[in-house]
Amino acid sequence: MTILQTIGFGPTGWGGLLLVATLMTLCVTAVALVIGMVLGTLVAWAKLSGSRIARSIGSAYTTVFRGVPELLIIYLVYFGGSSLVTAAGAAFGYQGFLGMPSFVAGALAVGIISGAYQAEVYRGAFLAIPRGELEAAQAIGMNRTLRFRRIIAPQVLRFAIPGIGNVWQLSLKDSALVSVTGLADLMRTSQIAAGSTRQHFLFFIVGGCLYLVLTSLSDRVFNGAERRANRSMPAGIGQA
Amino acid sequence: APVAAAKDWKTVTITLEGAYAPWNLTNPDGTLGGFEPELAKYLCDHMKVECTLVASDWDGMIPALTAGKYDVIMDALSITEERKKIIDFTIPYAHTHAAFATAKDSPLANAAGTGTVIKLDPGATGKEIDALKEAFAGKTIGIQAATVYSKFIYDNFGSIATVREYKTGAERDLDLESGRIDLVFDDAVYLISAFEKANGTLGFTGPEIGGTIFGSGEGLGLRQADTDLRDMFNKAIQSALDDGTIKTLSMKWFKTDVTP
Amino acid sequence: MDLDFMASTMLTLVAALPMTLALFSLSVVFGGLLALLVVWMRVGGHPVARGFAKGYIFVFRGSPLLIQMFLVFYGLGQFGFIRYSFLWPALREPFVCAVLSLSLCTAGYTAEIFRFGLRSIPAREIEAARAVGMSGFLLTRRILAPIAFRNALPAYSTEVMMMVKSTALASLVTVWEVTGVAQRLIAQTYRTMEVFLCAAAIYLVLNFLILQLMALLEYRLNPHRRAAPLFPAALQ
Amino acid sequence: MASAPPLSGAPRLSVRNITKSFGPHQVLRGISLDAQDGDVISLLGASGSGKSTFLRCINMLEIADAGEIVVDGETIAMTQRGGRTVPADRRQVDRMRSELGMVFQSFNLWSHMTILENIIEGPVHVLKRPRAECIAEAEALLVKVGIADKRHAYPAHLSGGQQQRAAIARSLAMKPKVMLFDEPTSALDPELVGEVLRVMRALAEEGMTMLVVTHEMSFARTVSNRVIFMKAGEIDCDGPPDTVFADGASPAFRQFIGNFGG
Amino acid sequence: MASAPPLSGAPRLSVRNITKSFGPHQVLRGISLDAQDGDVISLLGASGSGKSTFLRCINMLEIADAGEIVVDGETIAMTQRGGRTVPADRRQVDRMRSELGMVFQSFNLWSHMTILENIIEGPVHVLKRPRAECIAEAEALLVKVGIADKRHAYPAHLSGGQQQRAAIARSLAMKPKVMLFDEPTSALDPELVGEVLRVMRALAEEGMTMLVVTHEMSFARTVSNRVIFMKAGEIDCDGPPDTVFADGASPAFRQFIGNFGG
Ligand SMILES: Nc1ncnc2c1ncn2[C@@H]1O[C@H](COP(=O)(O)OP(=O)(O)OP(=O)(O)O)[C@@H](O)[C@H]1O
Ligand SMILES: Nc1ncnc2c1ncn2[C@@H]1O[C@H](COP(=O)(O)OP(=O)(O)OP(=O)(O)O)[C@@H](O)[C@H]1O
Ligand SMILES: [Mg+2]
Ligand SMILES: [Mg+2]
Repeated sequence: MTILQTIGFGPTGWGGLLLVATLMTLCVTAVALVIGMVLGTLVAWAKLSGSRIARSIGSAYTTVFRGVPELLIIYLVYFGGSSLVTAAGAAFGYQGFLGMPSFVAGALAVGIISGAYQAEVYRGAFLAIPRGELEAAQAIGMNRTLRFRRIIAPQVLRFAIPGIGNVWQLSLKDSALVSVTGLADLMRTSQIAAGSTRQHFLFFIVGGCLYLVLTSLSDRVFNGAERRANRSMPAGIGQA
Repeated sequence: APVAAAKDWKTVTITLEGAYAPWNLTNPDGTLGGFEPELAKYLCDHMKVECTLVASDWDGMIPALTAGKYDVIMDALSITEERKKIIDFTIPYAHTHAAFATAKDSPLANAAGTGTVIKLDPGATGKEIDALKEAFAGKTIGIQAATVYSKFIYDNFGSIATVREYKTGAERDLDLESGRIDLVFDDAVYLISAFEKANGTLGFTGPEIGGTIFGSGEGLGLRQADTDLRDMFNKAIQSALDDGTIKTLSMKWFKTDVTP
Repeated sequence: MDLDFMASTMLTLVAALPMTLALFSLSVVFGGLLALLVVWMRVGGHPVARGFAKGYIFVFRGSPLLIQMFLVFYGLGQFGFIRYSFLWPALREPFVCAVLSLSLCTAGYTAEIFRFGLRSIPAREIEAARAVGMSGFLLTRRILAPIAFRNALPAYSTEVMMMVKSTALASLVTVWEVTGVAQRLIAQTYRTMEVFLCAAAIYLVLNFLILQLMALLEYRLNPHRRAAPLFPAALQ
Repeated sequence: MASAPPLSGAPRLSVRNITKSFGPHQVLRGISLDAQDGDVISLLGASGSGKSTFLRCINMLEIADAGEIVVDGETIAMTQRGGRTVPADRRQVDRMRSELGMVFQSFNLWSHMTILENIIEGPVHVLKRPRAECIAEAEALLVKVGIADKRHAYPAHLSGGQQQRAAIARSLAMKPKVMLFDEPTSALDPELVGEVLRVMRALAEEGMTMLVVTHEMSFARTVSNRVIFMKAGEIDCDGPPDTVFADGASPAFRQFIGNFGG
Repeated sequence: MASAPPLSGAPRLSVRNITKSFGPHQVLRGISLDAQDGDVISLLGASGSGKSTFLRCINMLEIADAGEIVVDGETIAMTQRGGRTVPADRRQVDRMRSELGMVFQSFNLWSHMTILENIIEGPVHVLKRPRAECIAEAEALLVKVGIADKRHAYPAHLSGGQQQRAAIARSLAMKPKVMLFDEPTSALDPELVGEVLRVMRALAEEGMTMLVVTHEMSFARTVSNRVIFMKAGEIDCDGPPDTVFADGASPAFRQFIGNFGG
């Protein structure tokens, strides 16, 4: 069997499975990114707020979810969450395992982790906004929501785009760990193919290349966004 | 999990890794194949239950079993006392020998006893092993971590050779080819299939080692609460042993007989 | 929960901690140095160097470390010319390979982080430096690097925490650090959650300490961003 | 822009006994001031004497350590929280701020918006007025300050004087009752200074209250109806320009203006 | 600070026919200028007329589209690379810049360094002079501009005028042969303006060449020995103050100063 047949789309080729797995990885990461955006915004806001309690909660969140190995968090969300759902099912008389769907659990777990990273990105971006511009917003009587919506959010987004791109990369790879929930993502499918055919190098290289394809697509998106966001700024060094 | 004896088993979910050829593997179309899936089909037909085979990652298998996501693990699990504390096992459906392998052109090839089979009981050693110790002194031996073989290797060869533990057998075999290690020690059926991949450059050296020293073989893993399911499987396995099904499947997939 | 088991697990895992720390510290150092080189090529004027750096960052940031490590360790060994080269005695060693691939990977990320740090330097402050006649290495050493490092520090501390966790993959290449030992214990005992909780506790403590150190560094380096003035009458 | 007079002749803006320290350094040592409709008050003082800080305290960008601020007879309520003085009602502060315009010494234009967007931001989003109307007004203001051709440029691409004029236009677009100017002509050439002063004089005639930190003695003399000279965080002299600039003023003030014109 | 005169009476600084556009907008349309030792040249012009851009072109913070810059008889070599004009020899530019001091319109202090550190940065690291000596000189400069008490403060904690004075001290610490000042007194009160002008006059007497963008007509009139009025990117009139301020000057200039003093 030639290499092309092995990784192609024919009856003996793994192309189909790998393609589906790539899409799965993309979906998990995209959903996780959105979950992380919501959580990250809340946590960043807590960490920047004046309340000491909110600040400690925010710090605890970012410390724990960045500090603990991702695999354990996925375990906890998946099996912990499943126990909750199963218990709830039992309360309504359902016998047996209900569990969270693998996709939901995986995306939620990666999203929670991504939220911790995004919170730091947003916090850094907020601190990069020139103080004077915030004062100017206060001075014309913008209330907090308005200030957030009109002045802070657009600028935070501008400063945060490279950071979000970085988090996207991380999540893309964290999503490889959700295979413990039984989800056939790109990493696991490459490993299955490698284990089943004993062609480890071939499938690891193909898997790696598919990750790079995802990366280059997302790089394009983030670079475009960055260029758009920075058109009001004087050119600096190291501009893409 | 609260699932329990009261349940009458009509459907059973069996999980396996799907990447441990030839025990279990995945076909390019996504279906599962190999020794275990075919045996599972026989067992389920015999018990008249409907079985679903699900591939899952080894890392999540045990917690998923205890959480109730799957009912049975069928993934070449060796039965050991330590593991019995957490999950229950059926009677073994396979019992394989273990052996050393090395490159055919290595000076270590064809060590004393190559081609023979010896049987050892727990704790026992024999003069064959002493001969191997002499031959392998100062070499590097690769084993798969956390298998029943690691204790044997450490006990007998730990003091005279360098032992290197790998997460999977496949990676270890690559290192044998590249020359980072001199010998590997593993399940003989596994090694036979590895030899196929290596285009005949690898071969056994020294005797194949059987007997109860490596436990009582490979069984299905179940939750401890599901004794009824275990009994059902025990009966089915016994029947597969009795009617020669296991032997047939074994010859098909392993080219050797692994009947316990 | 079985306390005896947890205690003995903890002891086993802590015994593997030195290996984790060795992997971590070596790859942070080498990865950092490599990142400086890559970022220098990335923002420098030379088109070939810039292209190379872009490609480097793309590959090492874009693909999973697991695959990189596999290819570095098992892949290089497949080539005869490497096996017979002078590099082999070093590349033969799993530890060397583990540090090598961890460093290669983190350098990709760190280079990007440093580049963002450079990007966020106010253009006016660079102009002021140019106007006194600074350029090249002097400009980098006195103005660009200090400001960029300050800007990059929050993101860099995240990367350092990631490194601690990334060392977990080294067991793939037979370097048995904390996670590898934990997985081995699980395979022996099947007590997944207990063992992983112990491992997580170790990582959490380690990362907490690192984070505190980084936060202290950040605080020290940024007196100018703090609200209260730091010049009490005592200083004058 | 003449707006309804405050209740029963109360001053439009009244500041009572404000103090403020940064760490060990006391910048304001008890400053009080009443401004009526149409008052144009020049705030003079040496560099570092606390003028900017005073303006910033008035619209609460800095929270004064003690003292009271009263706008249109309404006292800004303060409260203690966590050992610090903070405004009791955020909404009251926001409302008050939208009535006080501020032109910053360092302009503080929003860098992610064009000049036109900077100007309509407040009217559209804070005052919730129709966008088209705001744009029309903004264009008129831009013509008035002479940078209509830069309406679609970003602040980073403007010269210093252009930024300053954009900042003035941004404040005026809010049609505030009181304007706080922090050196509104520092980056302008004489011709523009004249232009801006003319605009301010017109505003004064329409009854707007203005507090202007300035180093332009000619402005203090001719446009304002009151001059306050600050020295080391205190009011050193205070009165109509004729009186203050007359020889009767304090020795410190005489020294201050003595050097005028090098 | 009097330094060796340039070769054979060549001008200290000579700019020839500089042009510069930003996109479609031509900001400088061919400006030439010769400055001898001790020349104090005032650069006047409306906001947006290109004064800052001109100064920035002289020390190559902006690269002019065309034209030549000659310092001490040495032409800054330019070359074409990738379709853009760039300096041929970076080291030549660095050397030239360390001889040209620049005070920015927006100060541009390094925010992560204290004022003292800002001032000794150039002497210690560019000129490689002993640190102790530089500190002593910096302290003297700080006293001269009146912010000695702020030596350990960070720029963000200073008032506008204090920052401006720090920026002036930072440039002077390099002991340049030519100083380029971009509105060096815009944020200063009259007393300080007087102070700074006195410092500048002293420098002029010591033979330093100065190019000063300013809106202070009194400075242009009394300190400088030459006045250049820029209009829309061109030199409109150029000559000794007496001549230029006399009625004979161009109508544009008359209009420009006509409004002076509101
Ligand atoms: N955030 C701050 N932290 C510490 N000190 C500060 C801060 N802001 C201002 N100061 C100090 O308070 C004093 C008054 O500053 P302020 O900006 O009010 O002066 P000013 O009168 O506006 O001067 P200028 O005319 O130079 O703008 C100065 O000595 C300054 O150093
Ligand atoms: N980076 C830039 N991009 C685009 N246009 C610019 C840029 N910098 C300056 N300009 C434009 O060039 C013109 C001249 O600007 P410059 O800063 O030289 O003016 P100036 O004479 O210093 O004015 P001022 O007295 O207000 O400081 C202005 O119209 C400005 O909008
Ligand atoms: Mg001020
Ligand atoms: Mg200018």
